[in-house]
Amino acid sequence: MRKIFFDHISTTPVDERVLEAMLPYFREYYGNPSSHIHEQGQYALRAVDGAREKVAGLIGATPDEVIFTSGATESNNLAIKGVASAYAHRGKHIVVSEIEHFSVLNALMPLMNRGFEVTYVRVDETGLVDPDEVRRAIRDDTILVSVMHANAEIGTIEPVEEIGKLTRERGVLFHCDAAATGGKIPIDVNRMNVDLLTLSAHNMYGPKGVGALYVRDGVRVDPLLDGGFQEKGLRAGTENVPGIVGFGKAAEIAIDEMDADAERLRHLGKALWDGLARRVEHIHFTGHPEKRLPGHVSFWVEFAEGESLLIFLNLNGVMAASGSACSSNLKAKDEEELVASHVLKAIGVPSDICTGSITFSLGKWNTREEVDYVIDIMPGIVKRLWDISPAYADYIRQQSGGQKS
Amino acid sequence: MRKIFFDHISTTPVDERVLEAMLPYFREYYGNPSSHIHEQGQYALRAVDGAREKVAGLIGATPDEVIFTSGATESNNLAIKGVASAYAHRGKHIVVSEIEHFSVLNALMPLMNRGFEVTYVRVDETGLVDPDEVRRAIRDDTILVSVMHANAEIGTIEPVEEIGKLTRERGVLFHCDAAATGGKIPIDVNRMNVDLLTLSAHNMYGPKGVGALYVRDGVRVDPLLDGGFQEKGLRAGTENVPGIVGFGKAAEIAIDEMDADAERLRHLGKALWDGLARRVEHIHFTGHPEKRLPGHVSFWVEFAEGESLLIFLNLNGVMAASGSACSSNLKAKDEEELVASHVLKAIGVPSDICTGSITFSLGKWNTREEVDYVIDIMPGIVKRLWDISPAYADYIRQQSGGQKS
Amino acid sequence: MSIGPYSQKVMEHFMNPRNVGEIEDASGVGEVGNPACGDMMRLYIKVEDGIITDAKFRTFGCGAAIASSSMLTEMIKGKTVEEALKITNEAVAEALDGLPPAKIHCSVMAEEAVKKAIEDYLQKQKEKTGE
Amino acid sequence: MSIGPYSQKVMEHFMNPRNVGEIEDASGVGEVGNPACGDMMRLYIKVEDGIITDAKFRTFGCGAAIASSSMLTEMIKGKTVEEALKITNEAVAEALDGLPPAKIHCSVMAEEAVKKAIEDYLQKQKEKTGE
Ligand SMILES: Cc1ncc(COP(=O)(O)O)c(C=O)c1O
Ligand SMILES: Cc1ncc(COP(=O)(O)O)c(C=O)c1O
Repeated sequence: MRKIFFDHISTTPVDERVLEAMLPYFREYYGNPSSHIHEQGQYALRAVDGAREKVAGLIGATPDEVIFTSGATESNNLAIKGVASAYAHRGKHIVVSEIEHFSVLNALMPLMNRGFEVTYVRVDETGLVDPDEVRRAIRDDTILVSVMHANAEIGTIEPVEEIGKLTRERGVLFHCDAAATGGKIPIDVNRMNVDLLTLSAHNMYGPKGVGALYVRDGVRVDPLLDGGFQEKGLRAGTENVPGIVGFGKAAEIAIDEMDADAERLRHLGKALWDGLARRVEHIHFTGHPEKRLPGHVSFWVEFAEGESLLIFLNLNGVMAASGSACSSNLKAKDEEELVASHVLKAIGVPSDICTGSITFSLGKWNTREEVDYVIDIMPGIVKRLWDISPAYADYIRQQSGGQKS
Repeated sequence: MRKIFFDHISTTPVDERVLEAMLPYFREYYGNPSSHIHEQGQYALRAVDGAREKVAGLIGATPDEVIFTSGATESNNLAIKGVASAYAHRGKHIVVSEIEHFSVLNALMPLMNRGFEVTYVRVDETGLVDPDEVRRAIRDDTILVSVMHANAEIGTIEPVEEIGKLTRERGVLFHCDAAATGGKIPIDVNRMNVDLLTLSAHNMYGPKGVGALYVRDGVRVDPLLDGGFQEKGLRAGTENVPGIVGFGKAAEIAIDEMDADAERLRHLGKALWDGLARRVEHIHFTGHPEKRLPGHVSFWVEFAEGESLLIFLNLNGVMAASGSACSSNLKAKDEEELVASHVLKAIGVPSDICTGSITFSLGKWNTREEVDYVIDIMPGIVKRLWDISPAYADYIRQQSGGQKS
Repeated sequence: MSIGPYSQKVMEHFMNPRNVGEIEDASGVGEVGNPACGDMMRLYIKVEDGIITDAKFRTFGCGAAIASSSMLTEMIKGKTVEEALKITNEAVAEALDGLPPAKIHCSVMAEEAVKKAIEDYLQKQKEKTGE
Repeated sequence: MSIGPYSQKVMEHFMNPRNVGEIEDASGVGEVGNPACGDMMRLYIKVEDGIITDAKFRTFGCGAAIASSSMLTEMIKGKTVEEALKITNEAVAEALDGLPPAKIHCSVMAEEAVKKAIEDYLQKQKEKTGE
């Protein structure tokens, strides 16, 4: 059976060139960058610094402003908690959008227990944050605004430049979670006026276990992990050298290929969107129709439950996600709250006819043929679920003027 | 030139079998374990759970008690800060040895700013913690004792079983940093009576960027990284799947080969120790002569500065460390405090004739021939430094009854 | 085949659910859940001489919910009303070779559905007798 | 060759330090640092007609300390006392093609050593004149 991976938003395959770049750092150059009096450590140190330049280059930063972490979750936690701790004397108010990733939203919880206040800025039905709402939310004691670059579940790209402009005017720090966009669409920390920016390697054809936090020169962040003097003292712990090298290589490749890839993905995404719109009844697309991640198509179908759809898709070789990867985590203790994601709620999706959106997120190796295949199988899968759905039966009865049995 | 890596305490080469086990998770199985409705995610989830069983097996724990982290520094921070936060209502006193790694000692700093008190238990001149001192340090409001399994700089193995027994008696949690011992000497969390234990993959022929924290069933730890529901909610963030798989494989190999390796390393270590004792004048070995890590030989030489020794060793192809890897990190802001490590100070090494110990830490692929080579070159290197040392010149003059010029 | 977090048995029932549909002249109907919470199960039973002679369902929900419904209908067919009332969610889950922890509530729904359907049946019986 | 954090020039001076030793009838001696702090430098100068005609050193310390000492002796030889007093730590570091940030203090030591040696020389001169 053909296998079609349409779940690049949860993670991406590692580019073979990235893996090739990493391999020597498992085999020949296994040193610890902190033990760099000798040759092995020196190779490792140079490799890390080389990767730092590349990652900095991807976002228009200087290498000194890039802190390597274990991933986007850590970067978000470091940004939120680190700024909160370093600037608590100035104020204890933080503004975020209501559709931030859990690693931003949940990082705020311990802060709220310590007296911080949070204003959640609403989004419209396409998932867009209104910069004016951000402006209104900023108070005299606001120290930080955090708005993501793009939302993974619904694909909407936020107006971060405008938000950056106004936070700069108001003298408030601006953090942007770019886990979903890094390496996929252009990022320029200066044009965006961001002070902190989260990147994730495994979302851009790099390895898992590595991320970065851009910290603008002069911005203070208290470390989350105390210990050695790595990463300018902002992130202790022996560096994940092969992972960082892989991240660097992924950044280098992205700089070269991002634009062409994005163009292709935009076309494929449009073909998928249009095909589904034509072939699947009762489909509702989520997110903004134009301001969205290239190759990202998200939607929900009335009377069809998300997980069941995903399982049938998988039985047909198609891998997709139900919104954010977390939402499909069956290990969660409290499943109830995961059913309709906070993102869907925020964009006003009616929870009585929708449980879970489907996110098709395409990657650089997906083809038009795969898109056509998925368009072809969707109607049949949806039909199967409708056939056993009590609500759909009621709906049909209603349409034909019948009665609920 | 031959290259001899005698710095396994700062990091180890990745075992080729470990790398082989990891590779499929970069290439074929790149899924995100949280997105496990589909096949890719499912492979990833199973891989992580499989590794968890192996790591648990290495230390006599159950898989549910193993939390994967990004490394020993994170594990130590999670243990110290996580327990402090979860048990602050019971008390705000923590007991640690004075020779803990920076990732324990520095993790205490933010706690002390929040009202925690810390008692530092002294070590004797061999680096041993006296369990009775620990007993005396425990107060009614003590919630945690943290003593490392072995110290990386001087190799001393601490009496953790005895400490575990008494903390258990006193109803105080016991955390043990086993970053330097995991996979090298046997660890049994039940025999040791530990409640939390730190492991590091890259110190046992596994990859960098992965570690684990053992958390005994029933012990509460507040997370450091908030976000998704990974690792039972104790450690958010997409799992470093290939890294975790590598860690699992390294654990599996260690279970099989640790005893034989340790035996060999003990012999090599003894040969190195004896050879240096015979051939190098004014040498002072550090740490305990018997209760020490296999293949670990640490010492300092009067009138010979550590970094210079290391550079000359490296020029001769021999890679070693100056105590903890941090101590040789020239990027540190405050170099002064790094000169004589806190460990050397703790064991009473006179700081006016010693600057920096040398740590030779052997690994499973080192040979007797390499040991002999190092013994051969050491006297010449030391002599070279003495020849330009003013203090040595004074010493020689003194010996011959002369005067300081 | 087993897929995702589910046993082969769950998948088998998910892909080929038994007894999907409605019973025109059902003796009792039980409905539990609510689409807003992600799942809804509607169970129809036909009772003759105190024995459940037929059972059908429609379910909106995840794989476990559909499989639990399907398994439940198989389990109650041929049982007396009293026997059917004793079916626990554990029994449903066990018959499916287990469910992931987060999905146990689906088997609970199945248990509740049969209880409600029988309640409905008994209520209707009472109404009939009362007439 | 460059190794670790050091430039080729530093390594060259570290491996083959120039002017190691003592000057029996030194005109001035400057000692800075302290082994407890990791480094100690002792500089001997010979001054004739206000010109430094010879310089020797002994240093205990890291690679940068040894290289800075060696470079310093090369730099001051042939200079007048006044010229030598103007040598800055930056000049020493620059002559070595740079030092890592954490090692700048080694070049500072070198600057201080020459100042102290000259001070000692001037002091001795005064004492001589004073006699
Ligand atoms: C926008 C965004 N931020 C952060 C994260 C967290 O990433 P990770 O799990 O790799 O730490 C995700 C992952 O889905 C994301 O989509
Ligand atoms: C005993 C001990 N604990 C913790 C650490 C920190 O390990 P890492 O830098 O891999 O996080 C080290 C590293 O040297 C160590 O020796």
